[in-house]
Amino acid sequence: MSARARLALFAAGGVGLAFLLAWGFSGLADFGHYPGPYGDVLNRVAVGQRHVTSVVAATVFDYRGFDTLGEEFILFASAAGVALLLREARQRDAVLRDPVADRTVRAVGLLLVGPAVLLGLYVVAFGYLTPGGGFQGGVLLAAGLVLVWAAGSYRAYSRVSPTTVVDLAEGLAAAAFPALGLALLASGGAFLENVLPLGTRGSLLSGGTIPLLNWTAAITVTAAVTLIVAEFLEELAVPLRRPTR
Amino acid sequence: MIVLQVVSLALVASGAVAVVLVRDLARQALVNALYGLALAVLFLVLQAPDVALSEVVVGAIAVPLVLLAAIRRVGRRT
Amino acid sequence: MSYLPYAVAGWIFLVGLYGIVTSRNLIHLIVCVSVVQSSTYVLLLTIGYKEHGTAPIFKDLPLAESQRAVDPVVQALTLTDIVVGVTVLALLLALALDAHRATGTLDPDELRALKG
Amino acid sequence: MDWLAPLPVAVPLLAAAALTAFGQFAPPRVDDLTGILAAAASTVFSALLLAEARGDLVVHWFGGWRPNGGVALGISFVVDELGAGLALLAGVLVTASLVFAWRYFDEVGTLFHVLMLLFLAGMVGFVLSGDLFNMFVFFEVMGVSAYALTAYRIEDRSAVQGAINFAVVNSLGAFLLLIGIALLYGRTGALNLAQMGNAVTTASPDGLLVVAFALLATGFLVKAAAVPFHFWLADAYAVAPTTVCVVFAGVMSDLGIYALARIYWTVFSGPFASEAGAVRAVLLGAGILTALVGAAMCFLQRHLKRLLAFAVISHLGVFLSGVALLDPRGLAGAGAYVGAHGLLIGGLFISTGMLRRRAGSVDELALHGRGRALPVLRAVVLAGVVGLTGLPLLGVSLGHSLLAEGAHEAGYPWLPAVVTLAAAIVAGALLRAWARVFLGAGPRQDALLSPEPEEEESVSEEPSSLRLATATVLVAAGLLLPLAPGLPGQLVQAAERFQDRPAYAGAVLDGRPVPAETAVHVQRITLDAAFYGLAALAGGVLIATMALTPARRRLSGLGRRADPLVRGLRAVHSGHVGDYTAWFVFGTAVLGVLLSLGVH
Repeated sequence: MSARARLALFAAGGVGLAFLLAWGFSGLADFGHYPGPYGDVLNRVAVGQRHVTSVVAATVFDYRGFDTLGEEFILFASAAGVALLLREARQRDAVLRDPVADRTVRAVGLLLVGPAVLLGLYVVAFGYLTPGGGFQGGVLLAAGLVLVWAAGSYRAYSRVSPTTVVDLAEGLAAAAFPALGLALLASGGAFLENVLPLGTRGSLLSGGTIPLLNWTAAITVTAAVTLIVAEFLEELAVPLRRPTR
Repeated sequence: MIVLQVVSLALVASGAVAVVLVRDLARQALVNALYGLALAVLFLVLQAPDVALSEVVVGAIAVPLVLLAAIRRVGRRT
Repeated sequence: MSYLPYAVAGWIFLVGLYGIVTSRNLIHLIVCVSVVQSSTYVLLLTIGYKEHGTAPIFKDLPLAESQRAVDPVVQALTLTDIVVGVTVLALLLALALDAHRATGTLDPDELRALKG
Repeated sequence: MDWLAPLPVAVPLLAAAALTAFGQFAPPRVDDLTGILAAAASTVFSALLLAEARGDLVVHWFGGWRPNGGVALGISFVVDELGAGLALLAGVLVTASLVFAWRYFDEVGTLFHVLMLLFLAGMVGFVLSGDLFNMFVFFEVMGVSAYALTAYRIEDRSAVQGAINFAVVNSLGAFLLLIGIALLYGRTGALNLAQMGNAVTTASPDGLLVVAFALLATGFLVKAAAVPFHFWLADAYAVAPTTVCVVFAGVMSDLGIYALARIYWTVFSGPFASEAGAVRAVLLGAGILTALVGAAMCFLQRHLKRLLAFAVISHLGVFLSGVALLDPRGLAGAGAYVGAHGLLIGGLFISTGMLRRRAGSVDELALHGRGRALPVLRAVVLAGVVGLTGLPLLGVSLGHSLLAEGAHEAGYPWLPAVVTLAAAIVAGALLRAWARVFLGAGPRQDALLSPEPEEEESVSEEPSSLRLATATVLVAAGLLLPLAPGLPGQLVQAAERFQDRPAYAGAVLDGRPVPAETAVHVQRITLDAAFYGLAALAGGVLIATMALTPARRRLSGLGRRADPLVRGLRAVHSGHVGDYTAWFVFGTAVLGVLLSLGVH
């Protein structure tokens, strides 16, 4: 198809799609008038049932914890997929280049590593009490690890997160989620059904399985994001080869 | 609807257009990061701080990182 | 005005698709895919919003207060959605780098080994 | 026994994670063994679930959050017989393909096996889930691993492009699912299918419901490769490793059709009850178009995997037609088709993989006569082709027979004839390729067929008996499946229960047992269906003969007259991801507008 024919086809479909969406959206309640009941029920019962203060965290790690298990494995699959697709750079022994040459930039970057890691840990730890949690904190932790790479050199980064260790951490943390689910299933409850004490509302040890799954998610996310970013950065560390055809 | 919501909705609506229309890859990555921040602001005024935080760490850290690495790899204009 | 937020979501969806259809570079195209996806974040969160609502985080509030909070479920869904978005983006970018390695181009007009 | 439900998903996930953690320290073959064992375990659990679902729906609430007063707090798996059957098929095919892949993917460490296990878990979770958003999550688990597996041969430019087209179009389909989910959530405040269905039972089919259904249906039809959302499938299946193709072609796309049927019967069948005729007409139109376009494109291919891919598209159109009848027999027919087809096409893909390893090519013309030295493979492939066409009592014949009965009941008595036409064209293409490769029949050049880039590989190895056995077992199982005792009656009963919305909702939300089934009388094959099956086979032989013998000149004369059509059809399959996106938007709009006009 020529660019013009493609655009015409899209325009014809786009008008129809716009009409459809408008018609569908017109059946929704007015903005600001969420009709419920799902969210309202959870807002009413979650704090009492789960002793955490963030209902979003209770939803993510308990009521809809199985979605989060799937989500973790999407990230996990993506890390494996990116490693598969970008394996060529990893397999060749090329001269590695440092991506950032400027020394001041490096120094500033290294200074940021500490805050990034601390912030990440904080966001993970208080995720079920305040906004934040395993995913957001995990990305921050991974960012801290990557800063070491960007500010230091590729080789230093390889020392901080050697693939062996990261793979091990990612695999173990990802395995922990279904393993915990199966253990709780074997103990006579449902898959992922909480049997741990719920603790005092608002304390770091509250919520039964929620903190456990939160930390599991944090480790998986940190490792998976680190692996993904590392694969992309490794692409930069080897010279580009001419295409074969 | 409060003014802040209307403003951030307008910002997001025009941000999306900007991301699509900027054809230079490096510039698009930058605009895309700003679009992520605009989304985060919208999520904040929609009372979704968790989601806003996610959008910030993804839109302003993770995505630009891989995107810039990919762009550097293939060259800015291909 | 009360349908403006939904209209914005629809707008972003179509704008992103326009970007994909007219894109001349795979990396640009992939970013447009993520723009299309961002429309679903906006739609989900606006559907769960309540006028004068608070975030669904309760410190020591009486139970009645909880009913003024916005919907936590759409927020949980959007969190998952965002993770899906970044993973698909990373995978697509990896594919784009492979395409570039194998062919030396990122132009969809030239990446057409599969025809007929 | 509801504790069984999470196992076929949790086991492969656990194995994939463990393989990532420890695979780097393990001796070789541990990845193969772990993969096969985990896939086999998942298969066994699915089989047990299928047996368990015979009596009643199996409902498992994750986290133990049972519904309260009709409101679901958590996520549930709701296992019916058809879903469990698909999970079983997925398990069997993944296990078989991992056996076939023994020792073949060593160069990437454990990555291949990890992704295959995640792919399996994604498919099984997708069919077992009773929660719409959870279905989306597993749709993505399945998708992300599938995109990566497609591009396994990263040095092959067509593999990478096929994967890109696959990933972009399927992601767009997933976004439509999300908008549909958001619309339904905004209306019902629920994500559980049963609860959503209850909330709209007596509602009138207004704009929101029609559009939500149109968007969800399109999202699933992208996976099921209905025209015009089918382009990605031919590209991806032509280039993915054979091992992966077995699973893609055998079961992945079928899941889209299952999901469409699932959401229609649990959510939309209430409000659409009075407008079912319009839904039926629109979906049937899409199914027939897909069956015929797939068949025509199939006939034009010489790249064997792409040829099989278009055959799959044509068959998906037939499955969609069966479901679209909105009748228990039609649905049961689609189920019988899917089972036999999955095993047979899996066997055929394995056979092309063996040809590639033996002769270094999957090009029909380059392989001319080179299969003569492979008598067993020749027989296996022929048996597979005949089974796919519909020899009475074997292969897909049960599916065809049930579908024909359903078509009569739904008032579309001409549907079996159309299906037969598509089957004859596909059989013609398959038999032509078989005769050319294994008998050396026909000329070595054929201008009618799409040109393919040469990709000779200098491998030549004896077919391993393990691989040959895998192909033989799959083809034999597919051929004999309709002879399983009691299968026809069970399928119809399962389909009737599948379409019983109140019973489903009662079982999920209130824990009520579903009503005991009434006995049904089903013939294993009707006289009509036997006739149609033989007609398809005869038509296929005729078409293949004409394509290979001097009569082909007459055929090419016919071809010249149809030339603009053929050229147009070819040009539309452009391999351009922007084109595919434009078609995607256009198709979504057409489907949605037709449904809107029909229902109102």
